[in-house]
Amino acid sequence: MAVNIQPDVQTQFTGASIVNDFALSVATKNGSGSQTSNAVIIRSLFRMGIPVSGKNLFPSNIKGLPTWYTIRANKDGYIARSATTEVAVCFNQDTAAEDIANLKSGGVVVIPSDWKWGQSRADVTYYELPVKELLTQAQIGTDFRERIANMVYVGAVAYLFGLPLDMINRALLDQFNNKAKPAAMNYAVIELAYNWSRDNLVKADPYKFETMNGTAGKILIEGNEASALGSIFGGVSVVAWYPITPSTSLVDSIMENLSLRKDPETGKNTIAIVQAEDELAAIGTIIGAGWAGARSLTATSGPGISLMAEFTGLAQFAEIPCVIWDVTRMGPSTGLPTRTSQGDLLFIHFLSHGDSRHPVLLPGTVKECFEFGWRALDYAEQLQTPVFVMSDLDLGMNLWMSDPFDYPDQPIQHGKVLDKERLAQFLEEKNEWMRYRDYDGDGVGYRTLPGTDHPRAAYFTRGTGHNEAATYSERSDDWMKNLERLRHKFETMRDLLPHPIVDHDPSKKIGILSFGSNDSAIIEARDLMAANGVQTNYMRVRAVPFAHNVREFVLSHEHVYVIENNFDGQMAQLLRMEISEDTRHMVSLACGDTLPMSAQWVIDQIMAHQ
Amino acid sequence: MAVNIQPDVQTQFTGASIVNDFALSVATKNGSGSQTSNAVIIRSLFRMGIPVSGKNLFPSNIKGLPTWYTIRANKDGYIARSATTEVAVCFNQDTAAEDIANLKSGGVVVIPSDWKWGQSRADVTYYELPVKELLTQAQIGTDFRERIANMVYVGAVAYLFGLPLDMINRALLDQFNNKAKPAAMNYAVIELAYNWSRDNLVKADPYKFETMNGTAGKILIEGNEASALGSIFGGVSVVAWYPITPSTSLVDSIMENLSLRKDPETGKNTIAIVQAEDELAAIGTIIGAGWAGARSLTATSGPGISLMAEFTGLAQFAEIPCVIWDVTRMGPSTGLPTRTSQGDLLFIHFLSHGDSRHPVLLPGTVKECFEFGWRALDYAEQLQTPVFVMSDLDLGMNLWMSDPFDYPDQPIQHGKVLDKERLAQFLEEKNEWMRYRDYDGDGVGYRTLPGTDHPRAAYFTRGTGHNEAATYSERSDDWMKNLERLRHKFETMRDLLPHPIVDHDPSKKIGILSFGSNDSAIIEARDLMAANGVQTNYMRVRAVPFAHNVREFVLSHEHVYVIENNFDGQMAQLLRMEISEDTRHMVSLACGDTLPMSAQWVIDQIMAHQ
Amino acid sequence: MANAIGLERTDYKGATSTLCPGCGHDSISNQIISAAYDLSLPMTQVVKFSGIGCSSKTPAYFLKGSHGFNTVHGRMPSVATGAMTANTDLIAIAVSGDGDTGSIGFGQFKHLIRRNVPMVYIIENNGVYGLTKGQFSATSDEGQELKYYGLNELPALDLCLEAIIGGCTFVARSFSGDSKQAQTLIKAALSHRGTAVIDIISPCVTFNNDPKGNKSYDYGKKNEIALHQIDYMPKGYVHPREEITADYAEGELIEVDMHDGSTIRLKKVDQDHDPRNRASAINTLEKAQRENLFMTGLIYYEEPRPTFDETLHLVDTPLSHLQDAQLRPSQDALASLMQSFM
Amino acid sequence: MANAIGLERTDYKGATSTLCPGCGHDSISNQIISAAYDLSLPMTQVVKFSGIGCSSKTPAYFLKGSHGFNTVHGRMPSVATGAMTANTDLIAIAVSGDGDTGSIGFGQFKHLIRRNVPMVYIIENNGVYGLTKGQFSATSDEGQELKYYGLNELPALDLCLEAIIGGCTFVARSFSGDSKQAQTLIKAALSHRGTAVIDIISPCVTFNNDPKGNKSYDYGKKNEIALHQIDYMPKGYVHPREEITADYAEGELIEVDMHDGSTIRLKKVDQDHDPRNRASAINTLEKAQRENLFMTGLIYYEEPRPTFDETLHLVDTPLSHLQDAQLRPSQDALASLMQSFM
Ligand SMILES: Cc1ncc(C[n+]2csc(CCOP(=O)(O)OP(=O)(O)O)c2C)c(N)n1
Ligand SMILES: Cc1ncc(C[n+]2csc(CCOP(=O)(O)OP(=O)(O)O)c2C)c(N)n1
Ligand code: SF4
Ligand code: SF4
Ligand SMILES: [Mg+2]
Ligand SMILES: [Mg+2]
Repeated sequence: MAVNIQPDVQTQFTGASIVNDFALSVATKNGSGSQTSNAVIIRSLFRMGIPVSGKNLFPSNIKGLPTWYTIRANKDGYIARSATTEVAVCFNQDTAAEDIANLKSGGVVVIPSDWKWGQSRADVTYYELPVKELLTQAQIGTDFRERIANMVYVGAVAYLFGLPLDMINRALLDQFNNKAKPAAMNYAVIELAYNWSRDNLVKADPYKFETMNGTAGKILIEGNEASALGSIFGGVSVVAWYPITPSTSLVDSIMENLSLRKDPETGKNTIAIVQAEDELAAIGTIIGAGWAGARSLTATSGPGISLMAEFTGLAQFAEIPCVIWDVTRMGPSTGLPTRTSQGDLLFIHFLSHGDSRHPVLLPGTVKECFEFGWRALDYAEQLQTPVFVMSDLDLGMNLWMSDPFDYPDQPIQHGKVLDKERLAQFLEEKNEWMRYRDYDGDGVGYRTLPGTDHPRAAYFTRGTGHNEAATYSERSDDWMKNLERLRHKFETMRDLLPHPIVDHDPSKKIGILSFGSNDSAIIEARDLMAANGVQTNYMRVRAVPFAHNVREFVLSHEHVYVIENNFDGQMAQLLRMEISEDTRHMVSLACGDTLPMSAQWVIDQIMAHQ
Repeated sequence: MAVNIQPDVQTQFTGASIVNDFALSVATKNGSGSQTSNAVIIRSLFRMGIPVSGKNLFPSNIKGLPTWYTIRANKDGYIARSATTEVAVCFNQDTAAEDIANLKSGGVVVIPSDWKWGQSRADVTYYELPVKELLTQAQIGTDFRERIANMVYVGAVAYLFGLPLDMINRALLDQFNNKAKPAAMNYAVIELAYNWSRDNLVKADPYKFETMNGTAGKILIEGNEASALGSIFGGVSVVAWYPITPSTSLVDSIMENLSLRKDPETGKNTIAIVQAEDELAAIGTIIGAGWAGARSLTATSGPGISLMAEFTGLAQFAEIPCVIWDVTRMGPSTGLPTRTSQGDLLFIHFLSHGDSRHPVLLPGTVKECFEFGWRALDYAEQLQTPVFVMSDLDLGMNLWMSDPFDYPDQPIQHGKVLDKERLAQFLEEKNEWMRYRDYDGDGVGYRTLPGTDHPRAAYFTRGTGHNEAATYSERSDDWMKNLERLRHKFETMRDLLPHPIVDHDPSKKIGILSFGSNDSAIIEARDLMAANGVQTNYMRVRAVPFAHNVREFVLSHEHVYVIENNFDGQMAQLLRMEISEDTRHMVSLACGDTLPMSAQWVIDQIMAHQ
Repeated sequence: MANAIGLERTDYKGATSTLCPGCGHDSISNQIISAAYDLSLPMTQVVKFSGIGCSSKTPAYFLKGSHGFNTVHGRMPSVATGAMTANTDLIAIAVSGDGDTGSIGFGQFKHLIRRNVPMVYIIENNGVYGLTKGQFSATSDEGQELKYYGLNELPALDLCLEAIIGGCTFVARSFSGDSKQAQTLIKAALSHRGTAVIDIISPCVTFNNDPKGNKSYDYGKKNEIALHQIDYMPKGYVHPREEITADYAEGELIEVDMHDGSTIRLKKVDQDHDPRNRASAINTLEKAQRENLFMTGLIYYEEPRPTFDETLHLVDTPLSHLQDAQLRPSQDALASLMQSFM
Repeated sequence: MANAIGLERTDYKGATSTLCPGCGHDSISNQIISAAYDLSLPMTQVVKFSGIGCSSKTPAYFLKGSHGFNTVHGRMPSVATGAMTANTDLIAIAVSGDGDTGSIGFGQFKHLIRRNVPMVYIIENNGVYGLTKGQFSATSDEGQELKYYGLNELPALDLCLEAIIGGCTFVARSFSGDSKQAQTLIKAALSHRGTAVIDIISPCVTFNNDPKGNKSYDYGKKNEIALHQIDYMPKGYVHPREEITADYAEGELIEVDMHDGSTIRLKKVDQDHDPRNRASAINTLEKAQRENLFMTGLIYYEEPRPTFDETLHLVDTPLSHLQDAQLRPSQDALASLMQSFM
């Protein structure tokens, strides 16, 4: 931990200061390079030991449209989106007026001095920065100006709220992975702005950052990178994808971390990354790969999922392992590609025509993104079926604080694969081998891989009706038998897949049921409600089909609130489908406002029904 | 009505005869031309005034695999598949043994004399026909032999069970649409076989056809042709499709009936029929057409529906009218293309990612295929959304007896379209026009068509976020407002779409809820159960989202049986989703055995639970 | 200055672009605007189509007076096919990207051409996926390197060659930096009956503008080889053609008469190329590919073959405007039908 | 008689066909069986792929000792791409139809070729959708009439031309009625490194066999023009080549050395055609199209370019057979990673 070299700020502020508990929102133009400056701020706070989270609200465009980056510092470790903003850094003139209007009373505005932003509010503090002048002083060339202008607010923020310059310098170096020159150039501007602020600004607000010990041993990472690492440690060997926001960075970080999977001698890859021509081809490729014995995955989002419907049915019915990551965004249709939602749940569970159902894993934290990353590949081979993992834009593309990830606690699971020797032995013992016969009573058969050098290894794979011996059949009895086995396999999933995380004290009457990235908002909301005497239990479902205790949880409360971030309340619909008892005490609270869920929303909704 | 010129059959049969109440199943090889002979039999029966139905069980191949055609004659007018077969015409040696084994005790076998069919049964009557000899006698050339061999059983059946030859002759002429030559050639063989039977066979079974008055004023038609006609009378103007069983014959009969929609002078078409390169292109084409002002439809089945998922979301979200007929077949995946199922219900209702839901019409009779054929096109324009109509292979490809179809009772509905004049007037009155504003409180806006010659007619259509003015927007409030309107539109559907057919007597404790082609089996089952003192109410749902009385029906019974022909009980799942009250009294009875539903199955299932 | 139908050039504009400053796509929007203005296109008769991508966003940025449809990624051709079948009076301008057309949309692109749906199909080709931040597309050049995504080891599709082989009767290539040529080709394409494909190299200044890359602005500026100097003369353009042609030696000047009465005049620069000759068109493109030459201009033109709607034998009134009486057969028709099923 | 690995020809058969008696597809299955038997292919190393259609059913009817995958309609190429990436030791034989490849699957077909996935891709081309009872496909000839579906007014795709333009390095056309040629081409294709496309005209006797139609058996028998007489000589085939070649005048005999050591020998019949010349290959096909000639044989051959798996720079062990130690990085690796996020 670095020491706080914060100079004493000259202040005219008298009231109690608010330390490490506010949200700072930076408004800029997309493509202006503000990621760097924001990353520098958030990393410095993290290094100061202050629990932080960053929410990036960016447009579906490459340059010029409004974008907001909200950094929340919270001493108690709450990392959900904060419903209020205390400090607004207004570096986008187009939105300045609205940004200021949305500011919490008593808040702070940091803004270039030469801007008009309409009505000024009496209840907020303004700090105006001479951006142009400072850049001229720093002799920044025109082509760098736009990007580096952002460093001006870094300097000002550092001074005003207490970010040690050495921290910032370290964070800068990380950002430019230790390239001294660009780091120095940027630092010069930060320092300039810092000094100017010190000499010209009078602190008139209560907000302060102070070094604390809230991040020791923690990591800061985006969900998509966690998923990528989980997949890499899960032994993925074929990745086929077609770019689509917000899933692209998942595959990107598999590429970025490919060194983990290069042969030390030859430097060659143990992962094939195939950029397909579209999502039909992407899933077709991983199905072919899974069939041939690779551990395969694709990552996509809504529109891509829609295009994968037919192939998903083939993989389920022909029983081929593969993993599909759906990093969800706001739909229907192309919708809002850069806004978050949990709106694909029902669709992926029932994906494809004709009585199709699929397992869906629901990671709620970056740690689970990693864990489900490797587990999904195991489940796929154990169940011989496509396994979906539903993350979302908020979880996948934002920075989250987390404990470090645990190394897989079990060896890689390949499920029931008969290689040459095992097949010989199997035939020895059973005097037969039928691809689609349920020998173990779990609904899962034994498969051979193409290329297995045994005269009886071959079987024919098809999406058409077949009997246990994998021969084509249109017989009603063969069909029924096969579908009954598949249903049995579906039941097997309830025990195998990750069970819910439950906090259940029978004495409490209110149950909250949710899943995925809403976790942080709910944790915070529960604490606040508890502080106000409203005690709640909490079950976070982590997979569909549901484990058996889900039903119990719903039925054992006077009030159950099913909290999700989509429009139709899809989790609640799935629950009703499975629970035939009276569920009028179960209220669907579906947000779907395009933003990550906030604790405030959860509290308001629940209180409105209590 | 023709008179029965049946000669008195010499018989050794003593017991009471069974008249117009048995099923005759003809087993042949696919592609052997038995359609003609079977059609001749069924049409003759129909003309005799005997209520009939025909179920064609054919393989997914063109020539050589086993196929069965079951003709059920039933004096009481029951036209569902009969669970038992009384008369087996075994003209496929590959299946003869099994066909005989499956025969009801006391049944009849009609079979070529020179065949081996394994164990002969003591409890059935065999009539052996010297097929080869008769064909030689009739001097049939080798290339016609296979087809015409089928006429031998027609002749025998005519004699044995009493089909007047003149009826058969008329039916033959219809089949060869009055081409005398082929008709004569076939008739010769029929007569030969008839006479041979008369001279050589001794009637030893109780089964007889007798002229009655059960079909006066009725028609005999396949569901797909009814759907095609409904669409033609509904004013469809653009049809885009990609061939797939069992939907192909729907588009085929639009082509066959195109004369109804040719310009009398020029002979040119008012319907464009576009064979697309796949189902993505097919739905893309009807969306473009619907957007531009045509009345458009596509017809497909499971795999095609899966491929239409992405485009369906676009049409729903951009609010474009089009109609999608899903003539369902057995899935998952390619499944059994020539077997029936109702397995796409859940999938099409929730088709596409991100909170998508769609109206689904559920015709239960050929009459409704016609009616929903034209109504669907109206609904699509009234609701400005894709409307699904879910038929199935049994309803679509089998012959059904029905009352003649009623001419549409209302003019064509185009919904809210502003042409040049109406737009001017609208602007006049409202001083504005916003494409996606809910002016009437029904969730449906007003649209203009491209090409409208008014300076303010243009708007931009997109699948991305937009505000009421159809401008691109990423604002949370715009998004929410739009989705709330769409949800409101969804509620509007409950009243607009066809309401259930209900037979509800509050004194009865058992309710049956079903949909689609199961109707005939349920009608028959109810009568039989009633005859045995088990009184039932019946609601046949005809659209999703449900009308408001569906809930009531479910809740107002002690026992509710949801009867459907799929594997997962999808209708029951949909009902549970909507009903939060205790539904443990609601039992899902899902068949999914690849065959049309029989009354016997319904009875067995219900009784097992009573 | 107002055009023949009394509209200013600004009337043909659309919403302000949200693309990156300097994006080649914005120039193309301007060229479309100018062409439409010069031709006095009635905007209410025009429809704009696109898929998804930066390029596909542009229809919102031109011809605000026209209906537009920003469809789904790669499947716009089918939507356009439906619309142009429903209303054959419409004039269609479609904009797509190299990913939208060459990757996900390749099948639909080829089938659109096979059907010869009447429309101008512009590919704003930057050899990269712009909107998803710079992945390679099917037209990225083999051996090309990108900062983030590294080396492309797959061969590039030549969309012009694909169009010709697929049966397209109007195939051109241009460069967003060559306004005059692009504009002229767009006008000519609008005069064509059938699918007219223009593959316009349109640099992505953010992700693929390294001067070393064949799709960069600098590369285009330096290496463009115009196959000819092209002029478009609207219908009724007056002056004795002979006179002009007289000045030119054999093969120096080619005049192509479009079905709408307009004429395209091609003056030889230094390449010998007759766009009316299929073999030479193919060879020109093959040569360009082999020798890595950036050749632009009207590459192939063929007497229009039947358009898709013609093969459907439709009534003259657009289907979208049929009277209900034409849409619904009579009561008697139904009655006699029912008879036939009895 | 047993082949080099001790198998009889019957060992290479599959289940009994359920196709119509006389279907061209069945002949092709037999030709595949013969080729595999002659080459002594180890069946356990072979994988069979297909889409959906009568043609796509056939992999069940040959090489019962090989794994087979009957995928979905038109999207088999992507499945094959995945499998051949997962296990580069496999030998792939894919069978598709003209609808499966030319209509619904056209995009995937072109992208498979662009990637050069090593496999033999056979199109059993009957110009019709057999399994759905006789609709036109994208290779149905313009002007062709069918009993039920009437007249086809759209131009036919030439899948060989499409393959060449798409970058395919082995492109052939044959006729199911020409067993010897088809067999030889299949052997040659199996010796090729990269995607080898063989477009085999294979009459649908049930829906498209009217002698007037270009895809009918009679038409093929009457009109097939072999571009050359073709022979396949397996690796290590012995006799002094010079001697033979000596007998032939310049251009009368072309010998193509395949990368596996085998040789294809083309004896001139009456056409002048060098499959190693891209321009001439294209012109030959264009000519065939123009003059409606049914030319068969090895149309185009090019020195193999890198196969798809090569562009992925994979370890030598097939990915499907990696040890868990190669699949999962070490505990330390994770630990130091975690450090970097602190
Ligand atoms: C089905 C689907 N998959 C992926 C995407 C994500 N996506 C949007 S645009 C695009 C590529 C655009 O590239 P191009 O067509 O070349 O247009 P450009 O942005 O380069 O102009 C992709 C992959 C999508 N919108 N829909
Ligand atoms: C997604 C989808 N659409 C449609 C079908 C129906 N279908 C099965 S085979 C086929 C066409 C087959 O034609 P082709 O590929 O030429 O094979 P052939 O039967 O002629 O050998 C079609 C349309 C399907 N199985 N899947
Ligand atoms: S990213 Fe590239 S293509 Fe997209 S707008 Fe920017 S410059 Fe244009
Ligand atoms: S329908 Fe045609 S393609 Fe299919 S099996 Fe019969 S002959 Fe062959
Ligand atoms: Mg691009
Ligand atoms: Mg075919």
